[in-house]
Amino acid sequence: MLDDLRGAPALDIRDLRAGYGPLEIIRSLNLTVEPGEFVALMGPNGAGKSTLLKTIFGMATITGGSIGWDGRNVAGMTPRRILGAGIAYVPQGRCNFPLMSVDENLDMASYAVPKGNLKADRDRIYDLFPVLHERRRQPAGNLSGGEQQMLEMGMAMLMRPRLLLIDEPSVGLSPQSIQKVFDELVAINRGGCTILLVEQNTRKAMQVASRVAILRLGEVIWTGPPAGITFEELGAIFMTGELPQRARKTEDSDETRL
Amino acid sequence: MPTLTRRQFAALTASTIPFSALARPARAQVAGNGGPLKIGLIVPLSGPLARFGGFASHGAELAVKQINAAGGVNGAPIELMRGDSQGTPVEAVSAARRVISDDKVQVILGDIASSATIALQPVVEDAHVILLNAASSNPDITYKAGVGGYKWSFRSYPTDELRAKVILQFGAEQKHFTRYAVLSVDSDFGRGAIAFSKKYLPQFHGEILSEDYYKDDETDFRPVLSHIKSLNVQGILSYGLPDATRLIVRQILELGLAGKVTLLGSGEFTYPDTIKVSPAVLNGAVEAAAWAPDLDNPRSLQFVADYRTAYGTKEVPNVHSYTHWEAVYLLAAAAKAAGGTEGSALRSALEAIDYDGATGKIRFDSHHQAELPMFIYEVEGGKSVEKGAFIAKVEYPA
Amino acid sequence: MLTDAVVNGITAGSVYALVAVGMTIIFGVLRAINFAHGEFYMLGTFGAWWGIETLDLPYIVSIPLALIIVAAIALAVGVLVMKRLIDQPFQIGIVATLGVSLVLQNVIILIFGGAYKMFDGGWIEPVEILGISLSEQRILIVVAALVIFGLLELMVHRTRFGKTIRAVSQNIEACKVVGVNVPVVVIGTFVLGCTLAALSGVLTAPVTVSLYGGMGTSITVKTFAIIVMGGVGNVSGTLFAAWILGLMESFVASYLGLQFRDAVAFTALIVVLTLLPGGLFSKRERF
Amino acid sequence: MAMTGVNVHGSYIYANPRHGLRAAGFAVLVIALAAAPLVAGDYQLHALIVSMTFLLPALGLNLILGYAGMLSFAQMAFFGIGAYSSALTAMRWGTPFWLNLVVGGLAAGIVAVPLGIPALRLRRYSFVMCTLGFAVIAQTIAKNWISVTRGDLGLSQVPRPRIALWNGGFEITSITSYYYLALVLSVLAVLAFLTLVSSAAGRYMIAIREDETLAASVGTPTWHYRMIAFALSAVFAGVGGSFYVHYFTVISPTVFDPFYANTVLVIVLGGGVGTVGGVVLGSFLFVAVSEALRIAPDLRMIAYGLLLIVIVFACPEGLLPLFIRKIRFGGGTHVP
Repeated sequence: MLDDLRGAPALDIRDLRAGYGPLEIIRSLNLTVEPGEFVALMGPNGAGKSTLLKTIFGMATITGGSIGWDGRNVAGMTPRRILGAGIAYVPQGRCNFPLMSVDENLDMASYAVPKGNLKADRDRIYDLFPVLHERRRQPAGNLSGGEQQMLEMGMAMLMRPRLLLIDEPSVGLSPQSIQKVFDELVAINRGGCTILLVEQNTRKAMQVASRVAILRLGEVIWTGPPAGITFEELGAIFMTGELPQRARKTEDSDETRL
Repeated sequence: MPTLTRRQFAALTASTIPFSALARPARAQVAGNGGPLKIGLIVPLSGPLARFGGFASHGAELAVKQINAAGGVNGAPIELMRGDSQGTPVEAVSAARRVISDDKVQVILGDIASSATIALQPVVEDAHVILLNAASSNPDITYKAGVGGYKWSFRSYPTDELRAKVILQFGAEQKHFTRYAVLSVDSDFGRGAIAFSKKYLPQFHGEILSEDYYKDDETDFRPVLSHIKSLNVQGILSYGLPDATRLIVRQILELGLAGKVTLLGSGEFTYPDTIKVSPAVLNGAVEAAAWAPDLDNPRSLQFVADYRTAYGTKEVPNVHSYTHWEAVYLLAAAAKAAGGTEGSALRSALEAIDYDGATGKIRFDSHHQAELPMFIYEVEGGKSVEKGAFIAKVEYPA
Repeated sequence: MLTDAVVNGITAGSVYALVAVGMTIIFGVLRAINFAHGEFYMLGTFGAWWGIETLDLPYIVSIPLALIIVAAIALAVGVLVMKRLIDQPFQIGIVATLGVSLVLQNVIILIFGGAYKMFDGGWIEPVEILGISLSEQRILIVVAALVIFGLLELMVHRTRFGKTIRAVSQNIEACKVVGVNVPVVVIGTFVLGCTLAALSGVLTAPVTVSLYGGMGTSITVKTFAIIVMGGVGNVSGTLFAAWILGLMESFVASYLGLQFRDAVAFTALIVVLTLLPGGLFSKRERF
Repeated sequence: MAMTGVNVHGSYIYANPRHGLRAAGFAVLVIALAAAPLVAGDYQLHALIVSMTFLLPALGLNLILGYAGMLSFAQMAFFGIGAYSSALTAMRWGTPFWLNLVVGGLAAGIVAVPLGIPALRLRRYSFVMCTLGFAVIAQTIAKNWISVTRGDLGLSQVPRPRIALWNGGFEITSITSYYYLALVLSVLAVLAFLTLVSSAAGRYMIAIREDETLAASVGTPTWHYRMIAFALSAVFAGVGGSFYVHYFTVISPTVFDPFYANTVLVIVLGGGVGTVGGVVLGSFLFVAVSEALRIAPDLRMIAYGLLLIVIVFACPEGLLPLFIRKIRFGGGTHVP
């Protein structure tokens, strides 16, 4: 269904500076993402991971640099135009319409980008997330955390994005829900959608991502495949901002925890 | 409530009141002491009372224009400075202080809201500036003026005690009413007039069966009128606001009370615009007014004509338009008599003035209260008919 | 007397309801108390009055004219002021709308003079229903309130615009995420809400007869009371809350005295809010 | 609903190093004000007195809104209660001014407690509604309790302030002496306010405002401190009302009209909520603006309304931050 989107151009962020009002959080950030990649953004609290997603989606103040997408600079565009350009965003925390039914929530998502017809759009999402179909008449606010997260991902998918920005999808979810959410993310990525993920659950993120980018103080300080870095090294980078001398370990050592 | 002593009443017919239009200043005199007459008009120009300030402002401005066109006073044009009181003591005092201090006015003309007027009294007292009030009804204003204390405060507006008594007397003697309901505005005017009415009710064998007061922006009188309907009263004593009167009239009509109850009191019941709302309801309505636009007096009729020329035929002057217009002429006459505008000379001239206004002689008593008549009008056959004028000398609490 | 009180309460409540429903949807999308709401009620009556007096239009034609004028003014206010209130703390909204209210009120005084005007139009002949005498205009108001509330319920739950209004009032961030054009919805809602207030003004003018610049002020406070009682953004809740307030006032005025009406109504309101902090009709506590 | 945007509160509650600067600014202002009668005329002095009269209820509102995070329209009801009780005491017993102030403040504070019990449980808009309703109820009582308040006639010729310990002393009559009385009162009020907000109670209030759930979870008795804030805000307003009534010598139920409540609201929100300097600045600025606009009586309120709109969008945190920023950063940015 999303196969036709393969070969979409890369996201190309250069010297980005951004934040909220006069407060600058992203300072000179560079990052390129190839089509079809699944990139996990990692870094300590306050590194600017969530702000980066917000900035790409046009919900923060940009003070410098560029965000290349589709061969044009989307920096400074409104979220609506960015959506139109094929980028969707699932923010952290509950981001749905709690007093509307699941059906209505999905309708809201398809209203904004009127491409298909409502019914077909909804069915597409219900195929993807059958659990939503069971609860389609219930207010979104009555759904479990995992169900709401899936609803929000479904709403984002309705926008037919080629790049999905998703912030902390596992927060507050049960282990089963987390597994389900990440399974769906992988499926979405396989369908051809590029994903930029912010995730505190480092283990999970490193399992699903094709590449990791580490942020510290508003800059990308290291990027590479998950296999290229250990948990200890991650922890050290979070603390000091420097990659320690390699004391190589087996990459899947389960006892290593952050 | 303060105790009030009896007043003497003298009923006159309107035709017996001697009228003579104020002689326009024929030629410029040598400017006297104190420079040109400067009047600070302090009335609500914004806020909920702006609807009355607008009338007052128009009246005073018209008088200034007319007097200046005829050569001014003592050879100089009158200057009018307006200040917005918003009907509150704070803003009234601020506005007054400004015109006193910056514009050096000799007279403050205002306010409409009694609480604002009362707050102005000590201010003008300290500044030795005259305060002429032509619209407030609180009895305290002149109880505490003149020999009562404030030497610089005057009021050229009849008191509500006279109004209340005259209405009851008319109701008893002409209409033989004994059963009344009260529906008055919730202000010192409405409540004060009813307090005075209660004092005179026994004398006229009347009783009040229900008592309601409405806020100045009230729009729904149906509940009260339904209640009144069930009480089978003859007259509704209403001392209220003209715009509320129209609502009351229309809602009386709605409730099928037309012709069953009669409005008595004050609220422009006999104005053509009000009668137009429903002649059926207003037939027999009795108004006690300090002035009315159809007052059969050449000076008054001329004023109404001039006013409508100046501000458009749709705007009928109200009582505030007239009193403020006349007050400016009164001040001009005082300035002329004083031969200037120096404060104490002006005050003495005002104390001694014997001025022919459109409604009668204006003379101030020892409390600086003008003795003014109250006119009774009744609606007969959809027309306002003058039934007489009443005048009284106010007796003050010791 | 009892039926009188009930009928009076319902008719008065219907007037409140029409004004309040506009404010409740505006409150829903902006979380701002529109202190200028009563001014749009006032502008409605002035628009119709102007049509009747200056253009010699019949009342029925002056109604749409007034609504168009008010919608245009509301659009200007919406673009210049209300749009900027999105995402602002609620205090900003209070000061801004107080400013709007001062400007509108005093511009009207400047243009037409402060003195009150008389409204000449409408159907004011009394008719008897169930032994109660009522003007045709008042019946029209009650009917209009019912029809408009029916339409609004449909709009809010069935139409795209209605759903976006609800969406904005539930979660502005989510609206941005799914690409709802929040400023357009806010301005649209504001224009709709103000036009409803104006409609109430135009329909009520024949029974309130007098109009003046400051006439909207007291409406705003009562309206505020109603939307808090009815639950924010709750359309049918607003109608019932308005009727309840109307009935409460009517009973106080009939049996206790007009001067106690506002105080008793507000006392009852405080009691209601204390017992049910989310209002009478909302599904859950929302503010 | 997610309310993004910059937190309007608390950005300018300064840490200790800046106390010196603030104290110096405060001292300069007081000295300048003390010298004002040398150059100002009666009218200007009167305008300053009005500013200082509104400063007290504004400080009270600042306490409940800026430090406890609740918007109250009851400020002017408390102002009126303070004015009435103080006027009645003075008229009946000829009490000295200081006692009238105490009576006014206490009366307002005492009334606030039973009102606060139901009201403070409510959340934002229901609370606003509740306080608005209270002002309406207070006005109705003032109008109908005729034996005490004289109803709509109001109380007039309220005694001027008598400065004495008990008997004798002297009466304030001239505008200059009123001015100094107002100045002394204002300085004392500001000092009392500063002491209060830097006390433990003040810190708890800020904690509650910033995050009520968190404050409650660490064991802060939130309701208790809200009640303190509410009652003290009433005391400030009551004392202000007491001064008001002895200056204007008249009080009527119109004191409960929205005009006064709106003025106080504009002062606090326009000057800078949650700051003392902002409220002081707001009091002077907004009275000054409203007086300056008297040059055009017809356009005055239109201009005032436009100004409110412009100011609130140009400096949503009030005017004080604008002033401070200019001083501290030379117009640069700041970190909230």
